[in-house]
Amino acid sequence: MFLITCPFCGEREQSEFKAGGEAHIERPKQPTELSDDEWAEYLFMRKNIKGVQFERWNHAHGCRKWFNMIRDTSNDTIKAVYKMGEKPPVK
Amino acid sequence: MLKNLRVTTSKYIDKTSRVSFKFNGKAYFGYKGDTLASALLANDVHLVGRSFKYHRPRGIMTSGSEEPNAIVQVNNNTALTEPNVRATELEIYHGLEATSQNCWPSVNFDIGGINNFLSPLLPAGFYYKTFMWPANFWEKYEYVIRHSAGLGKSPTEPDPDIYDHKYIHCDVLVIGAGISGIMAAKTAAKNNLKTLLLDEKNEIGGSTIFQNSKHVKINDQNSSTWLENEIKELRNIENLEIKTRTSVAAYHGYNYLLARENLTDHLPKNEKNKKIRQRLLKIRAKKVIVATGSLERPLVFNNNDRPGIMLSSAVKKYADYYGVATGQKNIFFTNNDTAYESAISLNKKGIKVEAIIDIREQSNTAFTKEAEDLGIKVYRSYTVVNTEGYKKINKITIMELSSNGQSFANQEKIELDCDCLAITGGWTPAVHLFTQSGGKLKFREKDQVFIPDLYPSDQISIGSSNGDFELDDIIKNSTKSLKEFLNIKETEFDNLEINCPKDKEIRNIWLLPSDKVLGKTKPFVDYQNDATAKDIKLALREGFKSIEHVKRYTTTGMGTDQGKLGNMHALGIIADTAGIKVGELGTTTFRPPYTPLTFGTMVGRNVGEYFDAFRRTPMNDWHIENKAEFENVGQWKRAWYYPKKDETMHDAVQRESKAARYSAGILDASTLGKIDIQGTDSSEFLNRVYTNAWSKLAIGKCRYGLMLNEDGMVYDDGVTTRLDENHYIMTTTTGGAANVLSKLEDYLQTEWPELDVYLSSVTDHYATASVCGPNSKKILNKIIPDLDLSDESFPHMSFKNAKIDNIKCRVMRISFTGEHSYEINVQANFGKSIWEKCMDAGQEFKITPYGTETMHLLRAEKGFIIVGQDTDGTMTPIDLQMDWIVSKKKYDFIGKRSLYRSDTMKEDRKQLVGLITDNPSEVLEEGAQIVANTNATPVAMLGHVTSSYYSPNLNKSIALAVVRGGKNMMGQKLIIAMENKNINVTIVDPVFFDKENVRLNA
Amino acid sequence: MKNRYSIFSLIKNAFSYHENWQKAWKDPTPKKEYDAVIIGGGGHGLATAYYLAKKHNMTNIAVVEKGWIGGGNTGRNTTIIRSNYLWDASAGLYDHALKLWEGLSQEINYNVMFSQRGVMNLAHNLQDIRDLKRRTHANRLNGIDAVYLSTEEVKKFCPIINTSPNIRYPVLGGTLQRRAGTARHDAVAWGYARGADEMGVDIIQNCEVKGIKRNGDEVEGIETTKGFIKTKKVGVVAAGHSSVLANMAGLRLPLESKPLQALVSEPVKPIIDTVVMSNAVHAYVSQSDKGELVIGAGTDDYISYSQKGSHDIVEGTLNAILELYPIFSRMRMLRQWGGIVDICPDASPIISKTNVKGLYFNCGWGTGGFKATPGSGDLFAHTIANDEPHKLNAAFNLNRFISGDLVDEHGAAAVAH
Amino acid sequence: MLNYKTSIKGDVTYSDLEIKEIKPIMKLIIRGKTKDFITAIGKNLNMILPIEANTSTAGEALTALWLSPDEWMLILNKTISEETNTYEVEDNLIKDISKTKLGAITDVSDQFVMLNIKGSKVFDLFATGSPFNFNEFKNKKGSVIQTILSHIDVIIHLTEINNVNLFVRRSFSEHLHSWLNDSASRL
Repeated sequence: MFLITCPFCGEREQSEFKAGGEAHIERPKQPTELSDDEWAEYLFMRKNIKGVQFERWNHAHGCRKWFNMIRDTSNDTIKAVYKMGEKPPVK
Repeated sequence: MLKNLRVTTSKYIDKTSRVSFKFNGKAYFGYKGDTLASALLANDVHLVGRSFKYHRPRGIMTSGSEEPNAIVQVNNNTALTEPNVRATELEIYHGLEATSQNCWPSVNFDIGGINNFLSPLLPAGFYYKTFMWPANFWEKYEYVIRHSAGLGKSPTEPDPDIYDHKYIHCDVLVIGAGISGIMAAKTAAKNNLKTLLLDEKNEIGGSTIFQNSKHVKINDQNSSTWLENEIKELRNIENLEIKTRTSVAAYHGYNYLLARENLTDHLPKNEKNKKIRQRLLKIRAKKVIVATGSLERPLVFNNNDRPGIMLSSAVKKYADYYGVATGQKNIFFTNNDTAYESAISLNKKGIKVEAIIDIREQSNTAFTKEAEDLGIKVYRSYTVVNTEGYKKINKITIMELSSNGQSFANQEKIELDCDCLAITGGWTPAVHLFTQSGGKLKFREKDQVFIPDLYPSDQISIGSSNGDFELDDIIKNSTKSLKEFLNIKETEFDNLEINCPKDKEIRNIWLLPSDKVLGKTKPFVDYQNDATAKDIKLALREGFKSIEHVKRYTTTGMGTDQGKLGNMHALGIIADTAGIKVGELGTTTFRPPYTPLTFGTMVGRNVGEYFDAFRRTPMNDWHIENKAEFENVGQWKRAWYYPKKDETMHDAVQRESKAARYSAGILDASTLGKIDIQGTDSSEFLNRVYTNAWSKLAIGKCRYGLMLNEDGMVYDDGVTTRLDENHYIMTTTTGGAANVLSKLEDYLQTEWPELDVYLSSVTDHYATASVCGPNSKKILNKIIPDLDLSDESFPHMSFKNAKIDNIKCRVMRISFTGEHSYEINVQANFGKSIWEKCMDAGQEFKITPYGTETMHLLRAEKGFIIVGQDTDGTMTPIDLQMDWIVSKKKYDFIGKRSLYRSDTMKEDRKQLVGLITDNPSEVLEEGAQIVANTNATPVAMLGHVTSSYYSPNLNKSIALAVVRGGKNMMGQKLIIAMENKNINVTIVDPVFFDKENVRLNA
Repeated sequence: MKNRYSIFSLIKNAFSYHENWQKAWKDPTPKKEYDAVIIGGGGHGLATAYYLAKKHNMTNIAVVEKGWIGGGNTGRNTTIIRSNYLWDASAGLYDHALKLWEGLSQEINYNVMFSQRGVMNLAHNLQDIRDLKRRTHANRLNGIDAVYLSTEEVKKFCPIINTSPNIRYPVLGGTLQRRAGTARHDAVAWGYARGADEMGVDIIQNCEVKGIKRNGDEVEGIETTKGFIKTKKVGVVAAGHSSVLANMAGLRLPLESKPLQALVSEPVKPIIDTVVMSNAVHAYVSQSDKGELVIGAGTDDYISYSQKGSHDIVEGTLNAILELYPIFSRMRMLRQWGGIVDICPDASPIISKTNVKGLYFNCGWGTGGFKATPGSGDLFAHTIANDEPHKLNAAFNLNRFISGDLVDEHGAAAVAH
Repeated sequence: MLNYKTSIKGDVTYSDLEIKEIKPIMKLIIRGKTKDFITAIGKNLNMILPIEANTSTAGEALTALWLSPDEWMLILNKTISEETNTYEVEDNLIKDISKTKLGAITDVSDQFVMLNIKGSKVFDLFATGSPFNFNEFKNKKGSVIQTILSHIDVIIHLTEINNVNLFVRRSFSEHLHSWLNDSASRL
């Protein structure tokens, strides 16, 4: 069970959060312009990184805010959290 | 002959408090403070159980949680029974009944013992090589195998005991209250840190507390005396909580630990009642200090498993702590000095020590000298090659070792009589929790131990769990580590004067040589699972090289003791056989829990009514009072139907449906999700999340919306009402409410942060009563006389604010049944009252409450879908023949792009259609498959029935279904292929009733 | 030629104190070049190698394994085998596997202890009933044995289930596939390894793949910790780590790797002689031959390769176990562990060519790969040998994520009305 | 008249613990992101919204609980009549905030049940089912958190030492109330 620092509420137990997968996959602004291949890239294809990954989390049972997290998926170490729209802190 | 072997007094045994108990049906007594093991030993009972595979007689080997052999069934044949309880951990209480397990008819005469003679045919992995013929016989072989395997018996009745959970957040957690743990806890707490000290035993102090050697001193005091004073002080420190009988089970990441606190297992039966039996502590510690001590290693030699063969430290503890002599003719067998220390202690209590067999060529410390001075015969450079005595050891054979330790100096055999053989092979740090936390070990060649190396979180290991075995090392190194770890300058242990014998040596021979060929011997490595050194060698011979392979092939370390005693020997024997170093081999993974954890403890109070939350509507009490049957919908309890006396569900639903169509019905729709949407971009937001257009919806109007996933599949639906220019209220399905809100928030916060929109759940704020039927208008008129209900003022798909008795409410004229109907939304605490008011007002029209089943039937007559029943995550709106709701004009909405993929555009996808049966009274089974031709194998399936009812309003069976290419198959005949028959059906339009929607405005 | 395993060989070897058994598989150093290399020495990878050698005469092949064979999900799963899948494509795939299971011990001369003790799936709400009936009908028409059971029949088949109508989510019915059951997971890997080894396949352990070398759109070989191995065909069967290997070849896959946990109780005498699964109150349980209750938990929602999951998941599973089997409250958990499962968006696997010639992927089995082991190996071998899928795995291609032709085994969405 | 009826069937007292429903209480969710919004609220209510996470501010008539950077719960300090659900505060806020497009005002009076729990064992009670670390919270009067208790979402507001108001969604409240009592009876 992780101990996660919500950028708004502070340190909380993992049970208050939901994970939302890889971060910084922007929804295409003009989906109709995309080929089936390109749309599938957005929809399904994931880096699924073993190592340092940028991902989204939601403080579902707290402030309900989404935020980003940098976490090493090989050992579950959380490196940083930052708000949506913010640049990832340089690691 | 029954002997009492309680030879000395002990301050930990309360001799004034006799405790009677039964073992294998026979009455015994012990004292308060005894474990079942110490009490049995005091009564000269050594034979306690039978081993897993060969059913060999086994006795008590240890004095703690590492016990592999002495496991018993407690309270057999009662609801309180428990299998596989370690006699060494179980504190006796009045009324305790324990029995041996894995034996039949009795532990003294066990038919299964025949396996011992068949053992040449049962080497490691024998079952992989046989039982394959005839091919269909495996289940018969398996039946026999299963019945001879297993240990104790599962309870067969529900558990009457109560369990609980407790979250604890502390600055420092200290695991293990031996001398180093006590020093750590005291230091932390005195430095203003909120500290928790846990120990699995009933008393704290570890093994130092019964240390009595004159050679071991702290500040010139006996170390046990010194520690007793420390413990006295400890009890008065603020910030420090001490929990005994508490075993840390698991050490997870981020210093999250689980511990089991045992609260009543040691109490007499009449005192256990209604108290919490065990509590799971969920501990989040800023810092963790692991002081879990070390486990004594046995020695691996032929027949090293007989009752009466015990760990040397256990023999000492039974004598020093419990005051019990484990034998009257004791022999020690050792590779280190601790056996001498134990032998001296026994000797001083008048317990006879016949000899010490030492595999070392020499040793010269204060202990060895004292032992020899006391006249104990020492055989140096000797090893035990065999033991005798079926149910208890009575003789050993020893031989002199050659200098390399792998063979013998000569062929001379010496036989020695004994009734207890105390063995020690050195010590293994208890690094289980450390490695569970992700810690990495390193191997110390000198004494062949794995010790902590890299810490994955804020923690340290101290004491013998860190590989410090001597008192001076323990105190000095622990003090130093604590200062660094807690960032403090000094501790009260900085200047202790410590005396203890030096220059101790150990000689490690993982598998001691035998005078027989290995194949004829039984040198056990894993006692419980009967894995021997020759099994390990067989595995290696067969190509199983990895330690994990060996472990799995031989089952070494897979018993209930998780191989706490034998794992190191397994590694050592593998390393020796393969000619590599133990350190290069690595360890096997230690998996949680450290000691087995009761399911009840894991679950706590999350059983029975607290297994999962119940959600109830404001009208729930009324439904109960009116004998509704309930249906689980997610966590909600929804009224399903309201049977009158003797009515079946079918009868009730037919009655309810007719009432709703021909007079008036009322439904509790409070469970539907309701999301309050405000902000200047609310219309744009709805445009993006629903498939249809919202900008032009007039204030006061309602509209049905369909929401897709980004993959184009229908996700949720519901009616959304425009309350004001920038204010909407959205309804969702009952089951989808939470997910829809979460998904919408996700889009708002991450994809469209520029939109000025706020979402708030108001699901629980409103109670919703839906009144439908031709008389609904009249009923509404009675309740809200001042509301203009004319079609002009209040048409279908519109809403009005209203007041009922000074209470504000919202009334929507929307319909899921096809009837003229109203949804009254009122603040929840008035919900039941509104409902009753509707019932009163509707009495003259025989207003009939209806449940979800009738609601389903009525909407099916109208061809309205239920998301999750008529859709399954693979249906697009086009598949549902709801093209009308998919805006062609809108540039984008969630899921739009996916509708234009090559497969989602195919004409022959499954599409929603209606079905009628040739025989109008035959109701189809929901889930039944639809085919065109039943002759082929496999039968090609075209789709399935999603909803099916007998319609009282149409007097025939109707169904909704999805059928491949169905929308172009109107009027075609198909077959419902049931197990015993085929049912002929015709594809029809899914709207069965009132296609022109006349009734909406009736 | 290896000596065959039988009761006779066991007796014979007993006389020589079992000193003369041969190695089950050799421990070769890798050759410079192979006709094909399988990455991943789990059940699926070893089965692939076995069938490549046996059915397609490709014996100059190797299986490379990062650790020890069978040490990934093969050795970590709850060993349930069944084929009662809803969609035709899945039913075809898993029943092909089940048929192979039925003769596997004899075929590979290694007792994998396939025990057809039946698998029961429970229904706890009305939508569960619809879904299970739908599946049962589909199974029957696809020639897969499946029956729908009433609550009373559920109770009769497995008397220890709490079928009281007064529990939070009462058992409303269930399905039973009698041919389904369990097998000994380790034995599957070992048996296939022994079989493949006998036909000349090199099984190379402790050999981690560090790179997949491409020459344009073709595979050239793999970089490993034991050196470069040249080959024109690479089959990746590295459950959990599929994306990592795909990244080495410059590909992305529609996968997320998540923790999946399981646990066993202490062993007890036989108490449950079938496999019971429940989706609604998420728990499944069976009892091993050794007597341990084998309990499967769910996946966490975050990506992780740490082989550890959250305690909440395990706790939730045991809550469900005690809801359905209150008699197990005093039983004790002996071991818990985690694996890494890679999950496709449609919860169906990928057994497919890629757009790199000679590079094949077998992945995305999610929580249910063990049951498919023989079938997966057979079909993947076919795909690699012929550079074309077999008709049974044609639907499980990578293109489905582009065209939208998913094999969506998520089944019904959330209950909603 | 319509009858006002909450979901809680009765209050129970234990030796070191008292669990009591407070009703009827007006509760509003107020949402907004801009400075103008904060200013307008301040003027309208004559109190400042708490900006710091996990805190609250209290005026004479009202208390505002921080829920997220753009979300607060506003509660009346006194109970109101059971015979109306019209609140002057709400009407004024709608006029000054919603109508001026500064933010959103949503009535959630019955969305949440408010339980007052006080006594020396309050936090022992929570420790049986909430993973939240109350060590600092319990000494900081006015603290507010949203967390989980027995798997159910709750908002907890520390009004005095060993005295909290707990807010739980109405549909869960009967269940949670029963769970709290069961737990309290074993402390």
